[in-house]
Amino acid sequence: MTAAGATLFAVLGAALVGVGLFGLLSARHLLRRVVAFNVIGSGIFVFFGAAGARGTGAADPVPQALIITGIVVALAASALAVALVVALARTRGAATLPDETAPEDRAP
Amino acid sequence: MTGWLILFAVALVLTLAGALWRVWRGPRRADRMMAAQLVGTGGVGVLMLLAPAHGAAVLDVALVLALLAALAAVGFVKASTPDGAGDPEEDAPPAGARGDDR
Amino acid sequence: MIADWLTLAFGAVGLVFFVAGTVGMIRFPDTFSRLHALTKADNLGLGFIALAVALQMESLADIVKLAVIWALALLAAGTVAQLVARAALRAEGSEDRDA
Amino acid sequence: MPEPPALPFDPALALDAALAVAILGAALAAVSGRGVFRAVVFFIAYGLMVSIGWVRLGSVDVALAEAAIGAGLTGVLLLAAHGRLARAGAATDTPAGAGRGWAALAGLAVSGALVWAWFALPPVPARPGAELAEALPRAGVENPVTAVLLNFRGWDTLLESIILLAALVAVWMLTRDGDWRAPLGVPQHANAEGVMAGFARVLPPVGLMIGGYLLWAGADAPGGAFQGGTVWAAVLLVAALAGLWAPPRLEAAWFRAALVLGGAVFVLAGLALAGVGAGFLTLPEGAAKPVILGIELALAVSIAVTLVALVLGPPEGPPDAPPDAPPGALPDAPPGAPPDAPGAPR
Repeated sequence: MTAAGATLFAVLGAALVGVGLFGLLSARHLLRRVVAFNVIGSGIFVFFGAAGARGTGAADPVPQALIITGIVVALAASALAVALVVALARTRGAATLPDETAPEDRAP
Repeated sequence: MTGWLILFAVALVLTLAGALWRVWRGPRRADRMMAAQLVGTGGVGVLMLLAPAHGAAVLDVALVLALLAALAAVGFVKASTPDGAGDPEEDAPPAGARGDDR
Repeated sequence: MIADWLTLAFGAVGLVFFVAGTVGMIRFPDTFSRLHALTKADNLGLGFIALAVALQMESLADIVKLAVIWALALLAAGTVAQLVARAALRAEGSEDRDA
Repeated sequence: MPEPPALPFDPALALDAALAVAILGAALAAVSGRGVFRAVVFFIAYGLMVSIGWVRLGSVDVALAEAAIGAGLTGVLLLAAHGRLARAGAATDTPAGAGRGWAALAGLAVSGALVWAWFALPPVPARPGAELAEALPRAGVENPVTAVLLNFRGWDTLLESIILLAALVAVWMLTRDGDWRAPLGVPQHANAEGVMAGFARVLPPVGLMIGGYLLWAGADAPGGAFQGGTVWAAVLLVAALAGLWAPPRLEAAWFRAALVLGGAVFVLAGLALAGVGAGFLTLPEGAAKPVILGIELALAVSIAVTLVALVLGPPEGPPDAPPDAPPGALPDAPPGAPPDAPGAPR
């Protein structure tokens, strides 16, 4: 991988972490927060992968192995988060945290 | 030769940008879902074009994408049925079907 | 080498179909015409690209793999178009415009 | 017949730039604007494009995992969740809070810090991964990523298979009292002659073969237990969604065995190796390959079953099971439990 290519993906990874953080902090709907959190996670993986791909030859296998493990665990964590959001929505009638619900769409 | 193929890949990625615009515009959910399907097919095309440059193993990635391209749409279609677990081609859900929350 | 020229030709034709599919998806007036444009055009485009790349592959296994990939993409596109169109038809009445 | 002319410039950087812009655009669209469904669909498209990014980064193993997880499981998981929220009346997007300005500032700050950190990284060593390169011949497999995952850092992979199990148990803790004996997830049904059922009959055999191929190829080419197991999970999910395969109940013996198979085989292999004096999870050079493939097969089976169970979600029985007389629920719900107690009747 060329140095310029690796830097491009590193900047992409950094930007994705920022975008995900923006989404996490600004979204109030919980499913959107799960999506934003996944964007942060994959941004970190891209940044880490770019660091591993700086060498002239093939990408460094150790970061690749860690990232593969990370991707699978990130899915498991997202599945748990989604199950929690659905359970909360069923009891409250709204997929937002109690203290953040706008008055007009609070459950009847 | 691989340079030309990568140039084609650049053009394909630009068509993906067109698909992303449709995901944004919509207006209906079916439009967004079909645009995501185009991103999938375009992705398979880009991966094919990268195979000569990055090695034949890239074809395995294209194989997995092509195999699983329809899953998101199956998930979408099921979620849009009345009880969320049916099939749009079913006339009436069978009696025992579990209605979701009232 | 004739294969290289053919690769360029098939690749270009494949690209034209992809662009046609995307333009159709952007320009067509309603959901169903977009669905139609999408499924037909970009799968044909994928077929030409598979052909173009196959000419560059040495081992037969890779060429067979390209054929399998295209077959799976066709299977997926056909299934998705049918199911999504049916779902869109049934959701015609209800308000599913919310983003 | 002259050769076609070579390109005057190298389009590689143009491809990476176009891909980066498309990926960032999809991510931005996923977190901004209104609409939960649109955010989910953008995230699905985002995952597909990131797997192409991994190919450009020269990490084909990661691209395979991202493709299988992104295309196969994330979409179904989020779209099914959106459907459930919609039926619970909770899918309409609530306008973002007042703190958007601060959120944008925080995002920019973190991105800036990461970019600065990138340029502050120590220069690339002369031969990156030199130690691994010279240890690889003794690893028993040629694919360095599989060697790291299953041999040199087998400990991480063992713990990871246990983490998946922990996430699954946590998801099951959301089961409502009356539903413990119900099969996993919501009972699915489809038109037997319909396109969905037809698709679900064709895909699984092909998927099981491709998953097996990825698992086997993982020894000396990109692939392995994670990628194979994830493809298996995806096609098993299609069969379940079309009602062709009935998801098991919690107490199904084969199901529980399949869940713990990966972790158990891993630990037993580790202990056996410690027993023969090689040390826990240190694979002797001669027998490394068969041990790795054995562990990978068990791991792939466990990953497939665990991911399907995670995406299907907690067991949900028919709604009309009377709350205070659940049909043999394991933890007996106290009769007349207060309505808003967790696990309260529907």
